[in-house]
Amino acid sequence: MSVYTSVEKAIDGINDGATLLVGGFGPVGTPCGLIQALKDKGVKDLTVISNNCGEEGFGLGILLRNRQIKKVICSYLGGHPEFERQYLAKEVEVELVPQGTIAERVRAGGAGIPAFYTRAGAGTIIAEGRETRMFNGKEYLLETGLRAEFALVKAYKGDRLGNLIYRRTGMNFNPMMAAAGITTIAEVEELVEIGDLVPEQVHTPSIYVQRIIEFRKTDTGKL
Amino acid sequence: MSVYTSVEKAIDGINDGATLLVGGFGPVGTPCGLIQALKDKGVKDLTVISNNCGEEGFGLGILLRNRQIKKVICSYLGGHPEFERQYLAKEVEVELVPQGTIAERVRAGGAGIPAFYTRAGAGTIIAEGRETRMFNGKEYLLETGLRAEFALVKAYKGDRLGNLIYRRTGMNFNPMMAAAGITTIAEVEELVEIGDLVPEQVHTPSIYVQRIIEFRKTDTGKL
Amino acid sequence: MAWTRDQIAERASHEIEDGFYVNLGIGIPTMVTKYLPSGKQVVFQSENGLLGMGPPAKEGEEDIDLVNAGKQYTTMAPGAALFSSAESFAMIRGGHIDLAILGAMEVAANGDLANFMIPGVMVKGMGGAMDLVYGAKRIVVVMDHTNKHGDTKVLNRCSLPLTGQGVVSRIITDRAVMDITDEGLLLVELAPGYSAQDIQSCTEPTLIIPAHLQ
Amino acid sequence: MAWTRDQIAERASHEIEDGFYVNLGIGIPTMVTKYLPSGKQVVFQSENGLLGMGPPAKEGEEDIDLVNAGKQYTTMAPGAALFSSAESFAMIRGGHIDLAILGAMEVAANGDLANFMIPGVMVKGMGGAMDLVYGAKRIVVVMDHTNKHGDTKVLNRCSLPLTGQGVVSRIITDRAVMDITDEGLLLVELAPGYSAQDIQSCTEPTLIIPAHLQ
Repeated sequence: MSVYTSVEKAIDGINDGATLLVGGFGPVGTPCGLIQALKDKGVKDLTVISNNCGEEGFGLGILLRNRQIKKVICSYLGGHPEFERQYLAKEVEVELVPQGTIAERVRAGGAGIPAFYTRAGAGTIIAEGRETRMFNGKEYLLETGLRAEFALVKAYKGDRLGNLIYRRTGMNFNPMMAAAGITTIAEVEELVEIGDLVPEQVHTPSIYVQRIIEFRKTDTGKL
Repeated sequence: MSVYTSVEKAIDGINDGATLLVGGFGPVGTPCGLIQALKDKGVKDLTVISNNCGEEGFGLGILLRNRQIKKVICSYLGGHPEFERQYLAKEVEVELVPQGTIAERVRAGGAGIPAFYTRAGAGTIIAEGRETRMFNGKEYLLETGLRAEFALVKAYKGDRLGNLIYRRTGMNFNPMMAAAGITTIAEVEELVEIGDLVPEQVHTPSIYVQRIIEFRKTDTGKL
Repeated sequence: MAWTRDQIAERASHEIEDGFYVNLGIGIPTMVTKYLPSGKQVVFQSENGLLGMGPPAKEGEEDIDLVNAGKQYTTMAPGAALFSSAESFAMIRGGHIDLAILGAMEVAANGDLANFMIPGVMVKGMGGAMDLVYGAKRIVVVMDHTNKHGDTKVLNRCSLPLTGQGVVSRIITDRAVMDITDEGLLLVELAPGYSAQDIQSCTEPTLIIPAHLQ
Repeated sequence: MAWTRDQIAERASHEIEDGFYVNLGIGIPTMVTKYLPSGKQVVFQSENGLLGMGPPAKEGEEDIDLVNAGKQYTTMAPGAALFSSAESFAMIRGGHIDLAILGAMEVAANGDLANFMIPGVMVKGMGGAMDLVYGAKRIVVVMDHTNKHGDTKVLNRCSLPLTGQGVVSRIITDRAVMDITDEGLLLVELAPGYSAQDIQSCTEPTLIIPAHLQ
């Protein structure tokens, strides 16, 4: 675990063509500081696994508009006109995955489960050409675990060991993304000392976090 | 959700031959009040899914000694002489499952995942005759989700809606058992009002709990 | 006279029973929270990780860390719990949600639902809908009876990519309430000013019309 | 003179590097916490749901809700986190544990490990060991070199049911330290008073003996 003071250095090693797991749902729980650093660095051809690729002009939406993203694995494009436009114009590749399936695939990746079965998507276009299996007379899809070289997550508080606590609906995909990143970089609103967090209240145990940086909430946190 | 004041009534419907998911690891997180009620009721031929079937003279160990348990799905018998004796004498049927596999099978059951793959047990006697599959050149076992008609769990605090909070290592298997029970009965040390728990600190959301009963910690909590 | 969006939401609120855990989709479904009869203990789930969603946040009182699945600022009811998306969909997939009220682009008489894309034209994505349709114990669809071109959205077979097969139990539109049954599409209720014949004329499947609605 | 249990634990503590997350099995492995060199940041995982296990609880200061995987009363180190067994094994299975130090009944030169049952005689159960042996990045076994009958526990092939195949990297006994390598079992270190020949005579596989231990 390393504590960083510069977002620029915190994203060291994320280069063109990297695959990133990124936490956040809509405006909440998004590592805005790290994303801004990626924009400033100008890395290109990113593959991003994230529920909704940010919002118009917010979070991952910034990288999308700046044409730094090649492919997005997500569940939702709605309400994000630039994303819809790039998708329909085939300027960005999109793999649509049901939201619960993304959540579980990423969890499985971090949990050492190579594959599992889920009913979501059975009988729909996302099942086409896919391996399915019957359980109790119903059809399920085989889904594989997802990991990535880097995970970018956002938490409310984090300690210097890497334990994280989320606030309100800021948890969303962050805990699974943290566990599934080979190198997980956590942006926290407040960095606290080891021992300051209550063990029962920790949401992401330190073992999943390799880098941590304090990034105070600013107006970028508000849509 | 129903709030009970009598353990006797809280276990209503658990009859001879029932299958029970029971939380607890060693002495911690065990629903002792509910187990005592099962002893008093004298239900027989129980199938129990629990990591270690209690301890000698404690928790599920009481039902085992009283010959109320027909079968145990667990990962560990060590340090529980009566359990080892009954097993070697074939007086109780035992299905040994790796601890992480029990945890994940029960989680999968509650999460609507019919099956998943895990490496635990590959190349061992528990893999004999079982379906396996190669992922990245390594062998994994297919494991199925587990649910049961009843789950008995123990928490530190619970509110009248069914939200639960655990203390120290009292969480262990309880959250997954709660989610996998069709009827989940929670024994809590302290029953609090709706709104008394901090939403970020809830470990088991109320949706998983159908019955709750306050059962103050007594010396039965201590080995 | 067709029901307004608010009236559809109000009608949908009758589907909620005491003690239910309910997931509401984006749009009209979200408005259902406004019409909950008092005296019922109901818990709303928002699939981004909140159980116990309260009414929408009042202007000026938004908590920027607290949104619903439609990304609108919301509130928490007493007894709320917060958790990850994995836990949220464990709840959904595991059959713990009693009722989901969802929007739709098309519904078919066999219960098929399409609500996430028009190929080449519009792609919202399925979000959590593909998990919800198979996971929730009961699916009620709320929508306008016809699309903006005046074509019916209640079909013999969906033409758009499906969200799920045979999943819808009840359809509440601005003109009527219909149930998917083994025998076919059953007319259950009419909006004021509509006759059974009016509904049949804007509905592709042949309706089963009970005597009291003839 | 053979190493005592405490000396085995002390020797095993050298396997732990700065920044490691470590799981300790029941018995001698648990004693490793006593010998951790200062200056190393190490976090111990207890698979019943604790990351940041501290030393054993002092008599009279036990918290009855806080036990380790061996069901002994333990303590928490600063920065500890508590979680469910599912999360705990997600950590283990997912390859997040740097090192697991486990006991054994038998170890083979190919890295096979047997440590959970003697059919018809003794069954402890595998507990979390079957998950740990495949999940942790490195497995070190600590055990007596021979069993109570004086028979070697270091074999060409395990005779007991396996916990895992080809999983052990290093064996630390009361008499020696050995590594499982592609070429065979490599002698790494000797307890005081033992020669390489002494170890070979109580070890079934032919040892690779480096020059400095000849």
